[in-house]
Amino acid sequence: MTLLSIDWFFIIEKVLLISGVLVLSLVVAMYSTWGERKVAAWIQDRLGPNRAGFMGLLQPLADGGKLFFKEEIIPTNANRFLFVLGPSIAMLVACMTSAVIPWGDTLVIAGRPVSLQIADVNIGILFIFGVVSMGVYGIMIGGWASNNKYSLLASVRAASQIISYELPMGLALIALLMLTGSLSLKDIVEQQRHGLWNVVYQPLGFFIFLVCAFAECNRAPFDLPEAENELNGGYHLEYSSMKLGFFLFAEYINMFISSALIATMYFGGYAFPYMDKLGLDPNMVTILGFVALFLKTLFFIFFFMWVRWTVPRFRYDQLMRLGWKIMIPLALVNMLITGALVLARQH
Amino acid sequence: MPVQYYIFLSIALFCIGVMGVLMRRNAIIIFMCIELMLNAVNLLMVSFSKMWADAGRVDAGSAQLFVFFIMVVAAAEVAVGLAIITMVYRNTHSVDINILNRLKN
Amino acid sequence: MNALISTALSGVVLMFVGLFVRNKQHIKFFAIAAILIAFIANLAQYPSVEQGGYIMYGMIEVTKFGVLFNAVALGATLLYFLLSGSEFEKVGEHVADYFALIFFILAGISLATSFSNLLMLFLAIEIMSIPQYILAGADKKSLKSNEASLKYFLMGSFSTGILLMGITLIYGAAGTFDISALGLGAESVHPLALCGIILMVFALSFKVSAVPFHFWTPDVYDGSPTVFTSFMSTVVKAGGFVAFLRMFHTSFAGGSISGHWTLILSIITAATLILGNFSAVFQQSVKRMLAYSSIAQAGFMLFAVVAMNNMGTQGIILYSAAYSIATIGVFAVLMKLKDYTFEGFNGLARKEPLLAAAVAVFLFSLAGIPITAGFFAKYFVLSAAIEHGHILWLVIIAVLCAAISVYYYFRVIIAMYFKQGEPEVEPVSGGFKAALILAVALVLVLGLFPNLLLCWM
Amino acid sequence: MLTVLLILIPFIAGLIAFGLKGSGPKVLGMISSLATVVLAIGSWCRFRTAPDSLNFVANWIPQLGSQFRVGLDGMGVMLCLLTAIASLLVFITIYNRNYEKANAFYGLMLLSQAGLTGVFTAFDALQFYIFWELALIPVYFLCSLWGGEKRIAVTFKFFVYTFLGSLLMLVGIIYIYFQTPDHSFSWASFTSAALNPDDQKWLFWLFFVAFAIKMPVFPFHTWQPDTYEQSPTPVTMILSGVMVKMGLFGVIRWLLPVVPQGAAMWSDVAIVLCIIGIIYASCIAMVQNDLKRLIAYSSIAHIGLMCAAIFANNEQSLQGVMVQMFNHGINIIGLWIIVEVIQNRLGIKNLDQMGGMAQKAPRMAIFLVIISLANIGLPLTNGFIGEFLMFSGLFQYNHWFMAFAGLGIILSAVYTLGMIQKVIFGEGNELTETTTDLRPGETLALSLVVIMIIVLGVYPKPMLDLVSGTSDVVSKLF
Amino acid sequence: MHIKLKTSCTRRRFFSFRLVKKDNILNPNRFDIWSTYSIFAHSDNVFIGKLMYTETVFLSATTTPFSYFPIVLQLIAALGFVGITMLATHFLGPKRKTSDKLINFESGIEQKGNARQPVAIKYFLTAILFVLFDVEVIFFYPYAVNFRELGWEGFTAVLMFVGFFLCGFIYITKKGALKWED
Repeated sequence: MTLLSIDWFFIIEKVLLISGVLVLSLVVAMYSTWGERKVAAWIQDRLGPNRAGFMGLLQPLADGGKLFFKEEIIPTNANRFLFVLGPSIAMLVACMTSAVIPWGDTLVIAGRPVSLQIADVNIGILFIFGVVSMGVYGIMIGGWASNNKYSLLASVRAASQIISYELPMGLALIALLMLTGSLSLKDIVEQQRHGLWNVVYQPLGFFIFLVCAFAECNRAPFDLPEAENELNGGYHLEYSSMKLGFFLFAEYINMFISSALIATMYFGGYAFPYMDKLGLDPNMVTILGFVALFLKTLFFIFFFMWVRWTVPRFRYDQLMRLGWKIMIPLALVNMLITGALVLARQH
Repeated sequence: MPVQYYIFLSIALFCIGVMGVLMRRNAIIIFMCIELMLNAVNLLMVSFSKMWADAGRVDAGSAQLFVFFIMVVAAAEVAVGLAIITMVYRNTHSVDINILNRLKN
Repeated sequence: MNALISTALSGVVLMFVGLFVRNKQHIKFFAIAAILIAFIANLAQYPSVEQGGYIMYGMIEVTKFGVLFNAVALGATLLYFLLSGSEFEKVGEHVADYFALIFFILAGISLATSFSNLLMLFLAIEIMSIPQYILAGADKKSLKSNEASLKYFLMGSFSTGILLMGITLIYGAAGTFDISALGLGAESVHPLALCGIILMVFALSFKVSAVPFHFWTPDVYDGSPTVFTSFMSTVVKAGGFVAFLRMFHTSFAGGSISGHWTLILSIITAATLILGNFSAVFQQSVKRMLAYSSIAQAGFMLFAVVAMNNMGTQGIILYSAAYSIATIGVFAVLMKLKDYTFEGFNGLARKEPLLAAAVAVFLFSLAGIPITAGFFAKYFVLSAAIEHGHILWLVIIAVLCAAISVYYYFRVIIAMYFKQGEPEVEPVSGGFKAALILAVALVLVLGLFPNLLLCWM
Repeated sequence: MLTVLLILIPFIAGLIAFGLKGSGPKVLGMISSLATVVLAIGSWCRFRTAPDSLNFVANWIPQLGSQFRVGLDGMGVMLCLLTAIASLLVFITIYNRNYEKANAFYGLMLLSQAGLTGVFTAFDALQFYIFWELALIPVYFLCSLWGGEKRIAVTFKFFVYTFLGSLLMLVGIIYIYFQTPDHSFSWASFTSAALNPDDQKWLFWLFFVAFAIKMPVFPFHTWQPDTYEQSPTPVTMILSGVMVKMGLFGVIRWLLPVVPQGAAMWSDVAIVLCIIGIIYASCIAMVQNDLKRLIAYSSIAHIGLMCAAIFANNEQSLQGVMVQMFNHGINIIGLWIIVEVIQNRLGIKNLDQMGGMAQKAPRMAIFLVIISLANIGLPLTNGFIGEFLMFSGLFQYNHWFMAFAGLGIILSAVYTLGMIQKVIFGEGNELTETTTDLRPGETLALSLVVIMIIVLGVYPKPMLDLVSGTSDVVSKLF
Repeated sequence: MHIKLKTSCTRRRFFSFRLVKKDNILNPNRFDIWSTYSIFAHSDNVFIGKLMYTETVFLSATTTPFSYFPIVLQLIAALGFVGITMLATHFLGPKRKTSDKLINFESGIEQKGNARQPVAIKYFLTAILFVLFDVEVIFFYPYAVNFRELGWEGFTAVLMFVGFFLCGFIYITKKGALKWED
């Protein structure tokens, strides 16, 4: 299996897929900002952006373009290298997570099976877990490099929060792993395709994962690190132009990926009811599957926003108590109950 | 890839770690070098595990378990070590181990 | 096995005792009760191993030797608690936690006496080491304590790295972690294993502070709170030796290569003896002197490892008992004094005859004067080396060093008995005196009838 | 059992003495030493009728093949008697002195007596070693607590010297132990161990150094004059009267029979060392101004002669040495008693400041003369027979050695007579004017010494008979 | 310090990949899939012993290093995207720097002291506890993969482990390590 005897079609196929996924994530992220404002407006009974383009649809493009042309400011006291490194890592991590998510089943193009998953590795969940936990570097480095008290405080908060919620998240995933026996996301989806969605077996696990996902993405009600009124905007206080954009984008991409992940792990991913009984062309099923996954993901993105404008922000001590004293024991209990039930069923 | 590559890589990492421990003066960096040594060992352990598994040893998995234990112990050391370094820092406002020689006698 | 379980559980229990019991005296009683239970539980296992040991899950081998050594370690700790248990309060707030950490160390020691797998060796060494890093730094305000802790930690984890590399290389050569199946005593040894063994020797020497890997010892022992130095330099060090001994005896015994190891180890031993003794001579503080003397005593215990025979195995048990009891006793009295220098002992015999007499007996024991346990301890390790046959030069060095050791041990006796002075001594309780007399009695009884301990072997 | 009692009585008395107050320790010490003298004489009688009944064996450390094995042969009986008499004499002499912390003083004295008896009765090598060390500890404390100004450094040197020596011996003992056929420490096993000559070559030195330090033989003697000088005189009596005999005893009991080939190989070297020591010590003694040091050096010279005679390798010289061990002990104790008296009266040790004491203390002067002559080895005193036998033995071995050793006798006469002259004759000074004669206790002790000197000088046969058995056994094994 | 902590935990995850293995052949029956995950054959030993001394297959052919190749491609793509964007924004934006603009923003008031001061020990404690508990959590991963084979016996062992886990947890809680409101 050397690189010389490589299948070039495979490379091209993967390159196209990667570009597709990256563009998709960016577009979704961009329009999430628009969505966010629209949802907020809707919930608060106002209009939201409506000037740039139809229903303000060009607003994200304008925002993005503006970021490019803003002045790049690096404070004199900051560590220049780390200052640039911070947002880069945040963005990089956000872009890497999508690699193991199965966006759909296999397409057959010109007799060639083309998987809609960039890489089907047997440790998919762990990969995501690993990459996501790198994300804290971006925040930490960015906050520290700014040499600003607010930034530093925010980044320390963020780091504490993220690592605290990683524990219950990991435990919730262990319960899932006990059920599926596989860490490959593809397998997990395939199992759900032929059976019930995992949320049925793992309601508690789903809930824990969902809460943790909120905390991991620094989304309200856990958006302490960027609490505007106490921290002047948090760890990206000193940032401007596209570096600020990266931090913001990364957050939205993370939200997108988290939603996709929740959909994949607990809601069947690209599977939808009766998909194997419709008698459609396999390619058609695959495309429908992708659409199904996308819709589920959009729903969760909406859910993220919905919560943001519904639930007030937690206090930091409440946040930590929830994470350590409620989520961790809950996740442990969930794991043990899952294990016991699976064993009981086996015998 | 032949296992020798892994051995050489690990030994190289290990030696970098050892040199770091012996030459650096910053307690945190020394500590990171120690971690590097442990990780070099982990890598080597896993490669040996693979090597013996290929050679047909049925219990080659034990080396991978060993790696788990090394990680656990490393974590415990991280916890204790960082606490100690913090304590020293709070008292001396420095993590330079040369400061320790001042404390002698 | 019982010792392992009971000490580990006791550790956990004491952690929680600290949460719920406020009175520090009560915590001490809890600890003493726990160690008594562990001691009895350990002895209860003796009948089952009397005829021969057994291996559990390929990880732990319960042997007579292990049970006996655990008994010594637990007994010495019991004595330590009785003598110095109330000193814990002076170190800091977290008395129960200190006790708990000591129990965890004991769990590590009992693992070190019974491992049959390199994984367990590694764990044993780490379980023994990590709590020590904390104990060394327990006096958080003292810069010396901080220094000791940091130094010990850095050096300790460095040696852990080396130990692990050694284990890994041996695994690479042998394909197993089972110490009895390593086959390192065979005619030809894989070069990887050779490197591995050397690294392991280095790392273990580090843990038992053998020269040239001893440099951390004096500073650490000097800087740590005295009450913990007392424990670290005795029971824990002996535990390290047992790990060393077990590893070497099981894996290398009877092999044709043992000649090479004997040479390397002999050189280490000789260096340890010479350096430990000569450095101890020049110390002004008794605490520091004891630190160096612990290096010197380590040299004697290394004999047992070098000799690799039955005599050595018995010797290490007796040596551990004799050395631990005596050193714990000296430290216990030392802690009652304000001044840790030799001058601080001036005239102690007049002011506190009992304390002085006890210290004198302990120092006799450390110096190896007959009718104290220390004599037979030295006798056994020297016998082991002489029986081995090829290291007589080492034996001669050892006795020369033993004569030097008299010099610094007797400095304390001279100060106590032959010099005038008004030492500042804290008032000692009746319980303390009783425990001290118990320790003296133990030293003397073991010195007269060492077979009381060895008949169990 | 008799033998065990010889050890146990002083041991228990010593322990009890620590707890007594006032004159209790004194009385106890007297009683105990009297009892041991009686017992020692009793064991002498027993030895003539049923020697085997003096042996006692009990289990001690069976795993090691070590037993509590005590016994007495002729030499043992003689030395036990010497020990008992020596401590009796010491206690009589110092009965009127009041020592600070008398309980500890008497306790330690008695303990050292127990240790010494233990050494002389041990027939198990490990036990021998243990008693060897144990005899040292009380003496060390005695010297350091009640000694002169420089006592701490000096006695410490003494301790480290002897301790080092004995550790070397321990190595030798353990080595031989592994060579014994039955892995036992008993004397019988040791003498029957098949040691090859190469081993004996170095084993000899391990033992010899230990014994040589104790005796002391040149060049291991440097601790001795200082220690004798700094120690309180009662302790010096024990040291020079009994303790140095441990070295000689060790050579006869444990060195010659156990490593005979080694001893044969090195005997010339040993004798040369001894002779150097004799001449060297005598020369120093001649120019010595300090009374205690003078006697100390004379002791080195005498011991050197005895040691040389041991290595002369024949029955006659051995017999001579053993007799001389006893007699030298008696004589030197006598000398020390007089030194003690002088020091007690004058408070000085410097010979130049003395003189004319014959007028003020005539009894003391007479005793001094008799004892000194005995020390030189004048016929009809006890010193003669031993020296005669030793010289004839040495003569048989090598004329030249005999000639050089004979020089020692002449020199000994020179400095001893010089000392007598300086102490009791000549002009008195204001210091010696104040002196008083012997007190009853001192007179009693010195009379006992002189009686023994004369009786044994005139009729040495019982002594010779007593030790002939031992010398026979040893010279055959050798 | 946080940075260091994160290194150790991330590294751990990457390494733990190697233990977990699965058979990539899909089986339509999900309950049968489970049986194909037998990494460790059955044996009579107890938990740890079982893990250590039973037959194990590692890194089976279905997952080769090559499976990770697309991830490398994606990494290159992401790096390219980030790098180009960073460069572009560097050159595109205007540059009108003044010293006031380049000092740190502290709500408009004058800057006081250095920002890089030690933060509350609580954060540090959280990080340490995270490391410890996360490491305990990684022990569940191999167990979760194999727990069917280990059966109830393994389950009791894990219950014990969880028991100790909880002991530690209760201990730190009682010690007030997680008390933020003070």
